[in-house]
Amino acid sequence: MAVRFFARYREATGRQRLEVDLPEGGTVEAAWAAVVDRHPALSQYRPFTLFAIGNDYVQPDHPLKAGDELCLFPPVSGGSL
Amino acid sequence: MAVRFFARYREATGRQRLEVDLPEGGTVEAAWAAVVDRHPALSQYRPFTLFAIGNDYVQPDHPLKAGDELCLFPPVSGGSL
Amino acid sequence: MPDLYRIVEEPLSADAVAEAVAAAAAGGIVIFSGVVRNEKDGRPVKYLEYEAHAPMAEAKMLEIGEQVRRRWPSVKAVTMLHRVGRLEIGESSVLIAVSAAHRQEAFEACHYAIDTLKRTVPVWKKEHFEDGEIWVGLQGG
Amino acid sequence: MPDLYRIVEEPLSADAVAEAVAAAAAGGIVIFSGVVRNEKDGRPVKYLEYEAHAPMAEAKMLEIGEQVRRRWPSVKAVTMLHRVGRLEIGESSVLIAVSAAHRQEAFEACHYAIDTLKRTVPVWKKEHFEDGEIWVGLQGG
Repeated sequence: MAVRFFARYREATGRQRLEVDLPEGGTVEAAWAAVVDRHPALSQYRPFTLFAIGNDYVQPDHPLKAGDELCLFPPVSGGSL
Repeated sequence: MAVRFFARYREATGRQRLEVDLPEGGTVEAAWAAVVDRHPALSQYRPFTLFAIGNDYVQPDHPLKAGDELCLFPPVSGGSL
Repeated sequence: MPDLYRIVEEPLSADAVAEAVAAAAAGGIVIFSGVVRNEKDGRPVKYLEYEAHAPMAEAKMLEIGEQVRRRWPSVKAVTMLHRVGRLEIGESSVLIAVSAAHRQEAFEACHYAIDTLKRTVPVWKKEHFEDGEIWVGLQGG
Repeated sequence: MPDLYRIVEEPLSADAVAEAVAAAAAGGIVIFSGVVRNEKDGRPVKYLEYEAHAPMAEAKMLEIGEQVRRRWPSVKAVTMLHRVGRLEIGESSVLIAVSAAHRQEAFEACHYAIDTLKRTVPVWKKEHFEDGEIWVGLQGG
Protein backbone atom coordinates (compact mmCIF):
# COMPACT_ATOMS: atom_id res chain seq x y z
CA MET A 1 0.00 0.00 0.00
CA ALA A 2 0.99 3.64 -0.46
CA VAL A 3 1.96 6.28 2.09
CA ARG A 4 1.87 9.95 1.16
CA PHE A 5 3.87 12.73 2.81
CA PHE A 6 2.89 16.37 3.18
CA ALA A 7 4.68 19.61 3.99
CA ARG A 8 7.44 19.03 6.56
CA TYR A 9 7.34 15.25 6.03
CA ARG A 10 7.68 15.63 2.29
CA GLU A 11 10.76 17.76 2.83
CA ALA A 12 12.20 15.59 5.63
CA THR A 13 11.93 12.39 3.58
CA GLY A 14 12.67 14.02 0.23
CA ARG A 15 9.69 12.21 -1.28
CA GLN A 16 5.95 12.47 -1.77
CA ARG A 17 5.15 8.76 -1.65
CA LEU A 18 6.44 5.49 -0.31
CA GLU A 19 5.25 1.93 -0.98
CA VAL A 20 5.19 -0.27 2.11
CA ASP A 21 4.33 -3.95 2.43
CA LEU A 22 1.82 -4.72 5.14
CA PRO A 23 0.08 -7.99 5.98
CA GLU A 24 -3.67 -7.99 5.26
CA GLY A 25 -5.43 -6.17 8.13
CA GLY A 26 -2.32 -4.26 9.18
CA THR A 27 -3.09 -1.04 11.00
CA VAL A 28 -2.17 2.60 10.52
CA GLU A 29 0.22 2.16 13.45
CA ALA A 30 1.96 -0.72 11.66
CA ALA A 31 2.30 1.41 8.53
CA TRP A 32 3.81 4.21 10.59
CA ALA A 33 6.38 1.76 11.99
CA ALA A 34 7.30 0.67 8.46
CA VAL A 35 7.71 4.31 7.40
CA VAL A 36 9.94 5.12 10.39
CA ASP A 37 12.06 2.07 9.56
CA ARG A 38 12.85 3.74 6.23
CA HIS A 39 12.91 7.33 7.54
CA PRO A 40 13.95 7.35 11.21
CA ALA A 41 13.94 11.16 11.29
CA LEU A 42 10.13 11.05 11.40
CA SER A 43 10.00 9.08 14.64
CA GLN A 44 10.14 12.19 16.89
CA TYR A 45 6.88 13.46 15.32
CA ARG A 46 4.69 10.45 16.16
CA PRO A 47 2.68 12.09 19.01
CA PHE A 48 1.72 15.00 16.75
CA THR A 49 0.98 13.18 13.51
CA LEU A 50 -2.50 13.01 12.02
CA PHE A 51 -3.53 10.18 9.69
CA ALA A 52 -6.02 10.26 6.84
CA ILE A 53 -7.34 7.90 4.19
CA GLY A 54 -9.33 9.32 1.31
CA ASN A 55 -11.03 12.41 2.71
CA ASP A 56 -11.27 11.24 6.33
CA TYR A 57 -9.08 11.28 9.37
CA VAL A 58 -8.44 7.81 10.79
CA GLN A 59 -7.18 6.54 14.15
CA PRO A 60 -3.91 4.60 14.64
CA ASP A 61 -5.80 1.31 15.13
CA HIS A 62 -7.66 1.67 11.81
CA PRO A 63 -7.07 -1.43 9.60
CA LEU A 64 -5.72 -0.75 6.12
CA LYS A 65 -7.07 -2.33 2.94
CA ALA A 66 -5.26 -3.09 -0.30
CA GLY A 67 -5.30 0.03 -2.44
CA ASP A 68 -5.53 2.46 0.50
CA GLU A 69 -3.36 5.53 0.38
CA LEU A 70 -2.40 6.58 3.91
CA CYS A 71 -1.72 10.30 4.29
CA LEU A 72 0.64 11.49 7.02
CA PHE A 73 -0.06 15.03 8.18
CA PRO A 74 2.76 16.73 10.03
CA PRO A 75 2.46 18.43 13.39
CA VAL A 76 1.37 21.95 13.78
CA SER A 77 4.57 23.79 14.37
CA GLY A 78 8.11 23.39 15.50
CA GLY A 79 11.68 24.44 14.91
CA SER A 80 13.24 25.39 11.61
CA LEU A 81 14.03 22.61 9.19
CA MET B 1 -33.27 79.81 12.95
CA ALA B 2 -33.43 77.04 10.36
CA VAL B 3 -35.13 73.67 10.51
CA ARG B 4 -34.12 70.93 8.12
CA PHE B 5 -36.28 67.96 7.03
CA PHE B 6 -35.11 64.51 6.03
CA ALA B 7 -36.63 61.54 4.23
CA ARG B 8 -40.33 61.15 5.07
CA TYR B 9 -40.48 64.69 6.54
CA ARG B 10 -38.96 66.21 3.43
CA GLU B 11 -41.61 64.51 1.34
CA ALA B 12 -44.48 65.23 3.76
CA THR B 13 -43.68 68.96 3.91
CA GLY B 14 -42.54 69.26 0.32
CA ARG B 15 -39.45 71.14 1.48
CA GLN B 16 -35.94 70.67 2.79
CA ARG B 17 -35.79 73.72 5.06
CA LEU B 18 -37.99 76.09 6.99
CA GLU B 19 -37.09 79.33 8.78
CA VAL B 20 -38.81 79.73 12.13
CA ASP B 21 -38.72 82.66 14.54
CA LEU B 22 -37.95 81.70 18.10
CA PRO B 23 -37.24 83.90 21.10
CA GLU B 24 -33.64 83.74 22.36
CA GLY B 25 -33.26 80.55 24.44
CA GLY B 26 -36.22 78.84 22.85
CA THR B 27 -36.00 75.06 23.00
CA VAL B 28 -36.08 72.26 20.45
CA GLU B 29 -39.61 71.55 21.67
CA ALA B 30 -40.67 75.13 20.91
CA ALA B 31 -39.16 74.85 17.42
CA TRP B 32 -41.10 71.62 16.87
CA ALA B 33 -44.32 73.41 17.85
CA ALA B 34 -43.57 76.16 15.32
CA VAL B 35 -42.94 73.59 12.62
CA VAL B 36 -46.18 71.74 13.37
CA ASP B 37 -48.04 75.06 13.19
CA ARG B 38 -46.94 75.30 9.57
CA HIS B 39 -47.12 71.56 8.77
CA PRO B 40 -49.77 69.91 10.96
CA ALA B 41 -49.28 66.57 9.20
CA LEU B 42 -46.04 66.12 11.17
CA SER B 43 -47.74 66.25 14.56
CA GLN B 44 -48.52 62.51 14.65
CA TYR B 45 -44.78 61.71 14.45
CA ARG B 46 -43.67 63.63 17.55
CA PRO B 47 -43.08 60.59 19.82
CA PHE B 48 -40.78 59.03 17.23
CA THR B 49 -38.83 62.06 16.08
CA LEU B 50 -35.11 62.46 16.73
CA PHE B 51 -33.49 65.90 16.86
CA ALA B 52 -29.94 66.88 15.93
CA ILE B 53 -27.86 70.02 15.73
CA GLY B 54 -24.56 69.91 13.89
CA ASN B 55 -23.33 66.34 14.25
CA ASP B 56 -25.02 65.59 17.59
CA TYR B 57 -28.38 64.37 18.75
CA VAL B 58 -30.08 66.78 21.17
CA GLN B 59 -32.93 66.44 23.65
CA PRO B 60 -36.27 68.29 23.37
CA ASP B 61 -35.31 70.68 26.21
CA HIS B 62 -32.07 71.71 24.49
CA PRO B 63 -31.94 75.54 24.07
CA LEU B 64 -31.34 76.81 20.54
CA LYS B 65 -28.85 79.50 19.60
CA ALA B 66 -28.96 81.96 16.73
CA GLY B 67 -27.50 80.31 13.65
CA ASP B 68 -28.39 76.76 14.77
CA GLU B 69 -29.81 74.45 12.17
CA LEU B 70 -32.18 71.95 13.79
CA CYS B 71 -32.46 68.64 11.96
CA LEU B 72 -35.66 66.60 12.27
CA PHE B 73 -35.13 62.88 11.77
CA PRO B 74 -38.23 60.88 10.97
CA PRO B 75 -39.35 57.75 12.74
CA VAL B 76 -38.11 54.36 11.86
CA SER B 77 -40.94 52.92 9.88
CA GLY B 78 -44.63 53.19 9.22
CA GLY B 79 -47.27 53.02 6.54
CA SER B 80 -46.92 54.00 2.92
CA LEU B 81 -46.80 57.70 2.12
CA MET C 1 -3.19 53.32 6.84
CA PRO C 2 -5.77 55.97 7.81
CA ASP C 3 -9.26 54.85 8.83
CA LEU C 4 -11.99 55.88 6.42
CA TYR C 5 -15.64 56.83 7.07
CA ARG C 6 -17.63 58.01 4.09
CA ILE C 7 -21.09 58.48 2.56
CA VAL C 8 -20.69 57.74 -1.15
CA GLU C 9 -22.84 57.60 -4.28
CA GLU C 10 -20.79 55.02 -6.17
CA PRO C 11 -21.15 51.22 -5.99
CA LEU C 12 -19.25 49.72 -3.05
CA SER C 13 -16.38 47.27 -3.49
CA ALA C 14 -15.44 44.65 -0.89
CA ASP C 15 -11.98 44.37 -2.45
CA ALA C 16 -11.44 48.11 -2.01
CA VAL C 17 -12.36 48.10 1.69
CA ALA C 18 -10.31 44.94 2.28
CA GLU C 19 -7.32 46.68 0.74
CA ALA C 20 -7.98 49.82 2.78
CA VAL C 21 -7.73 47.91 6.08
CA ALA C 22 -5.03 45.38 5.10
CA ALA C 23 -2.45 46.90 7.41
CA ALA C 24 0.69 44.84 6.98
CA ALA C 25 0.54 43.63 10.58
CA ALA C 26 -3.07 42.45 10.43
CA GLY C 27 -3.78 38.73 10.47
CA GLY C 28 -7.48 38.78 9.70
CA ILE C 29 -10.07 41.01 8.09
CA VAL C 30 -13.81 40.79 8.72
CA ILE C 31 -16.14 42.54 6.29
CA PHE C 32 -19.86 43.12 6.64
CA SER C 33 -21.89 43.97 3.56
CA GLY C 34 -25.55 44.94 3.77
CA VAL C 35 -27.35 43.84 0.63
CA VAL C 36 -30.63 45.07 -0.84
CA ARG C 37 -33.14 42.25 -0.39
CA ASN C 38 -35.68 41.26 -3.01
CA GLU C 39 -38.58 41.20 -0.56
CA LYS C 40 -39.84 42.86 2.63
CA ASP C 41 -42.24 40.85 4.76
CA GLY C 42 -43.14 38.82 1.69
CA ARG C 43 -43.73 41.84 -0.60
CA PRO C 44 -41.45 41.96 -3.65
CA VAL C 45 -39.12 44.98 -3.58
CA LYS C 46 -38.38 46.77 -6.89
CA TYR C 47 -35.50 48.96 -5.70
CA LEU C 48 -34.40 51.16 -2.79
CA GLU C 49 -33.43 54.77 -2.33
CA TYR C 50 -31.04 55.76 0.47
CA GLU C 51 -30.76 59.23 1.92
CA ALA C 52 -28.31 60.42 4.59
CA HIS C 53 -27.46 63.48 6.59
CA ALA C 54 -23.97 63.02 5.19
CA PRO C 55 -21.73 65.17 7.45
CA MET C 56 -23.40 63.88 10.62
CA ALA C 57 -23.42 60.31 9.30
CA GLU C 58 -19.67 60.47 8.66
CA ALA C 59 -19.08 61.99 12.11
CA LYS C 60 -21.13 59.20 13.75
CA MET C 61 -19.24 56.51 11.81
CA LEU C 62 -15.96 58.06 12.98
CA GLU C 63 -17.25 57.92 16.58
CA ILE C 64 -18.04 54.23 16.14
CA GLY C 65 -14.54 53.64 14.79
CA GLU C 66 -13.05 55.37 17.82
CA GLN C 67 -15.19 53.25 20.17
CA VAL C 68 -14.02 50.12 18.34
CA ARG C 69 -10.36 51.06 18.73
CA ARG C 70 -10.77 51.72 22.46
CA ARG C 71 -12.63 48.47 23.05
CA TRP C 72 -10.59 46.08 20.86
CA PRO C 73 -6.92 47.07 21.06
CA SER C 74 -5.75 44.50 18.49
CA VAL C 75 -7.81 46.26 15.79
CA LYS C 76 -5.46 47.69 13.16
CA ALA C 77 -7.81 49.60 10.86
CA VAL C 78 -11.51 50.32 10.33
CA THR C 79 -13.40 51.41 7.22
CA MET C 80 -17.11 52.23 7.08
CA LEU C 81 -18.82 53.22 3.84
CA HIS C 82 -22.54 53.83 3.30
CA ARG C 83 -23.95 54.33 -0.16
CA VAL C 84 -26.83 56.70 -0.94
CA GLY C 85 -29.09 57.15 -3.96
CA ARG C 86 -30.92 54.46 -5.88
CA LEU C 87 -29.80 50.86 -5.27
CA GLU C 88 -30.94 47.76 -7.09
CA ILE C 89 -31.64 44.31 -5.62
CA GLY C 90 -28.42 42.57 -4.60
CA GLU C 91 -26.33 45.76 -4.42
CA SER C 92 -24.42 46.61 -1.25
CA SER C 93 -25.69 49.59 0.75
CA VAL C 94 -23.11 49.48 3.53
CA LEU C 95 -19.64 48.01 3.87
CA ILE C 96 -17.68 47.78 7.11
CA ALA C 97 -14.19 46.30 7.20
CA VAL C 98 -12.10 45.70 10.32
CA SER C 99 -8.58 44.30 10.36
CA ALA C 100 -7.04 42.96 13.54
CA ALA C 101 -4.17 40.84 14.76
CA HIS C 102 -6.69 38.32 16.17
CA ARG C 103 -9.75 37.22 14.23
CA GLN C 104 -11.95 36.98 17.33
CA GLU C 105 -11.55 40.72 17.85
CA ALA C 106 -12.13 41.47 14.16
CA PHE C 107 -15.46 39.58 14.28
CA GLU C 108 -16.61 41.25 17.50
CA ALA C 109 -15.58 44.73 16.38
CA CYS C 110 -17.24 44.45 12.96
CA HIS C 111 -20.44 43.10 14.50
CA TYR C 112 -20.49 45.93 17.05
CA ALA C 113 -19.85 48.50 14.31
CA ILE C 114 -22.81 47.47 12.11
CA ASP C 115 -25.18 47.13 15.10
CA THR C 116 -24.21 50.60 16.31
CA LEU C 117 -24.40 52.11 12.83
CA LYS C 118 -27.98 50.87 12.51
CA ARG C 119 -28.90 52.61 15.78
CA THR C 120 -27.08 55.91 15.48
CA VAL C 121 -26.07 56.86 11.94
CA PRO C 122 -28.67 59.10 10.22
CA VAL C 123 -29.46 57.16 7.06
CA TRP C 124 -32.92 56.34 5.76
CA LYS C 125 -34.12 54.08 3.03
CA LYS C 126 -37.27 54.16 0.96
CA GLU C 127 -38.41 50.76 -0.19
CA HIS C 128 -40.18 50.82 -3.54
CA PHE C 129 -42.77 48.12 -4.17
CA GLU C 130 -45.00 47.54 -7.16
CA ASP C 131 -47.83 49.29 -5.32
CA GLY C 132 -46.27 51.82 -2.99
CA GLU C 133 -43.29 52.97 -0.94
CA ILE C 134 -42.22 52.84 2.70
CA TRP C 135 -39.60 54.91 4.46
CA VAL C 136 -37.43 52.99 6.90
CA GLY C 137 -34.57 54.43 8.85
CA LEU C 138 -32.20 54.28 11.77
CA GLN C 139 -33.35 51.42 14.02
CA GLY C 140 -35.50 50.00 11.21
CA GLY C 141 -32.67 48.61 9.05
CA MET D 1 -26.65 29.93 -6.13
CA PRO D 2 -24.55 26.79 -5.48
CA ASP D 3 -22.17 26.82 -2.52
CA LEU D 4 -18.51 26.74 -3.45
CA TYR D 5 -15.52 25.11 -1.69
CA ARG D 6 -12.19 25.26 -3.49
CA ILE D 7 -8.42 25.13 -3.17
CA VAL D 8 -7.09 27.60 -5.73
CA GLU D 9 -3.75 28.94 -6.93
CA GLU D 10 -4.95 32.36 -8.07
CA PRO D 11 -5.23 35.51 -5.93
CA LEU D 12 -8.50 35.65 -3.96
CA SER D 13 -11.10 38.38 -4.49
CA ALA D 14 -13.51 39.52 -1.77
CA ASP D 15 -15.79 40.97 -4.45
CA ALA D 16 -15.97 37.60 -6.19
CA VAL D 17 -16.96 35.72 -3.03
CA ALA D 18 -19.44 38.43 -2.06
CA GLU D 19 -21.06 38.06 -5.46
CA ALA D 20 -21.04 34.28 -5.16
CA VAL D 21 -23.09 34.37 -1.94
CA ALA D 22 -25.31 37.38 -2.75
CA ALA D 23 -28.45 35.30 -2.99
CA ALA D 24 -31.26 37.70 -3.82
CA ALA D 25 -33.02 37.00 -0.52
CA ALA D 26 -29.96 37.64 1.66
CA GLY D 27 -29.86 40.75 3.81
CA GLY D 28 -26.27 40.58 5.01
CA ILE D 29 -22.95 39.08 4.00
CA VAL D 30 -20.04 38.48 6.37
CA ILE D 31 -16.63 37.81 4.85
CA PHE D 32 -13.48 36.64 6.61
CA SER D 33 -10.13 37.13 4.92
CA GLY D 34 -6.93 35.69 6.36
CA VAL D 35 -4.01 37.91 5.45
CA VAL D 36 -0.31 37.11 5.35
CA ARG D 37 1.28 39.01 8.24
CA ASN D 38 4.60 40.79 8.02
CA GLU D 39 5.94 39.26 11.22
CA LYS D 40 5.73 36.13 13.37
CA ASP D 41 6.54 36.53 17.06
CA GLY D 42 8.52 39.63 16.21
CA ARG D 43 10.51 38.04 13.38
CA PRO D 44 10.02 39.72 9.98
CA VAL D 45 8.37 37.38 7.46
CA LYS D 46 9.55 37.52 3.82
CA TYR D 47 6.76 35.45 2.24
CA LEU D 48 4.72 32.28 2.80
CA GLU D 49 4.14 29.05 0.94
CA TYR D 50 0.85 27.19 1.36
CA GLU D 51 0.37 23.51 0.63
CA ALA D 52 -2.87 21.52 0.84
CA HIS D 53 -4.17 18.01 0.43
CA ALA D 54 -6.58 19.55 -2.05
CA PRO D 55 -9.33 16.90 -2.48
CA MET D 56 -9.58 16.27 1.26
CA ALA D 57 -9.40 20.01 2.00
CA GLU D 58 -12.32 20.66 -0.34
CA ALA D 59 -14.29 17.78 1.18
CA LYS D 60 -13.66 19.11 4.70
CA MET D 61 -14.73 22.64 3.68
CA LEU D 62 -17.92 21.18 2.21
CA GLU D 63 -18.54 19.39 5.54
CA ILE D 64 -18.14 22.70 7.37
CA GLY D 65 -20.61 24.34 4.99
CA GLU D 66 -23.13 21.56 5.67
CA GLN D 67 -22.68 21.98 9.43
CA VAL D 68 -23.22 25.73 9.03
CA ARG D 69 -26.46 25.22 7.12
CA ARG D 70 -27.81 22.80 9.72
CA ARG D 71 -26.93 25.07 12.62
CA TRP D 72 -27.96 28.47 11.17
CA PRO D 73 -31.10 28.01 9.07
CA SER D 74 -31.22 31.63 7.86
CA VAL D 75 -27.91 31.13 6.02
CA LYS D 76 -28.49 31.46 2.27
CA ALA D 77 -25.10 30.60 0.81
CA VAL D 78 -21.54 29.74 1.85
CA THR D 79 -18.28 30.04 -0.06
CA MET D 80 -14.88 28.91 1.22
CA LEU D 81 -11.71 29.38 -0.80
CA HIS D 82 -8.13 28.61 0.28
CA ARG D 83 -5.20 29.66 -1.81
CA VAL D 84 -2.01 27.59 -2.13
CA GLY D 85 1.45 28.36 -3.49
CA ARG D 86 3.62 31.37 -2.73
CA LEU D 87 1.87 34.33 -1.08
CA GLU D 88 3.32 37.75 -0.38
CA ILE D 89 2.77 39.93 2.71
CA GLY D 90 -0.76 41.40 2.73
CA GLU D 91 -2.22 38.82 0.33
CA SER D 92 -5.28 36.81 1.33
CA SER D 93 -4.74 33.09 1.99
CA VAL D 94 -8.33 32.19 2.83
CA LEU D 95 -11.71 33.78 2.12
CA ILE D 96 -14.98 32.68 3.68
CA ALA D 97 -18.25 34.39 2.78
CA VAL D 98 -21.64 33.68 4.35
CA SER D 99 -24.89 35.33 3.35
CA ALA D 100 -27.94 35.19 5.59
CA ALA D 101 -31.30 36.80 6.13
CA HIS D 102 -30.12 37.97 9.58
CA ARG D 103 -26.68 39.45 10.15
CA GLN D 104 -26.30 37.88 13.60
CA GLU D 105 -26.39 34.43 11.98
CA ALA D 106 -24.02 35.49 9.21
CA PHE D 107 -21.45 36.63 11.82
CA GLU D 108 -21.78 33.48 13.93
CA ALA D 109 -21.66 31.14 10.93
CA CYS D 110 -18.62 32.81 9.34
CA HIS D 111 -16.75 32.80 12.66
CA TYR D 112 -17.57 29.12 13.21
CA ALA D 113 -16.45 28.30 9.65
CA ILE D 114 -12.99 29.85 9.97
CA ASP D 115 -12.41 28.40 13.46
CA THR D 116 -13.37 24.92 12.20
CA LEU D 117 -11.33 25.29 9.02
CA LYS D 118 -8.23 26.02 11.10
CA ARG D 119 -8.77 22.82 13.10
CA THR D 120 -9.76 20.35 10.41
CA VAL D 121 -8.81 21.37 6.87
CA PRO D 122 -5.45 19.91 5.78
CA VAL D 123 -3.49 23.00 4.77
CA TRP D 124 0.03 23.87 5.87
CA LYS D 125 2.09 26.98 5.53
CA LYS D 126 5.81 27.49 5.48
CA GLU D 127 6.90 30.84 6.82
CA HIS D 128 10.03 32.16 5.17
CA PHE D 129 12.24 34.47 7.25
CA GLU D 130 15.56 36.11 6.41
CA ASP D 131 17.36 33.32 8.28
CA GLY D 132 15.20 30.21 8.00
CA GLU D 133 11.78 28.66 7.54
CA ILE D 134 9.10 27.15 9.76
CA TRP D 135 6.26 24.84 8.80
CA VAL D 136 2.95 25.61 10.46
CA GLY D 137 -0.27 23.78 9.84
CA LEU D 138 -3.75 22.87 10.89
CA GLN D 139 -4.22 24.14 14.46
CA GLY D 140 -1.20 26.41 14.11
CA GLY D 141 -2.80 28.99 11.78
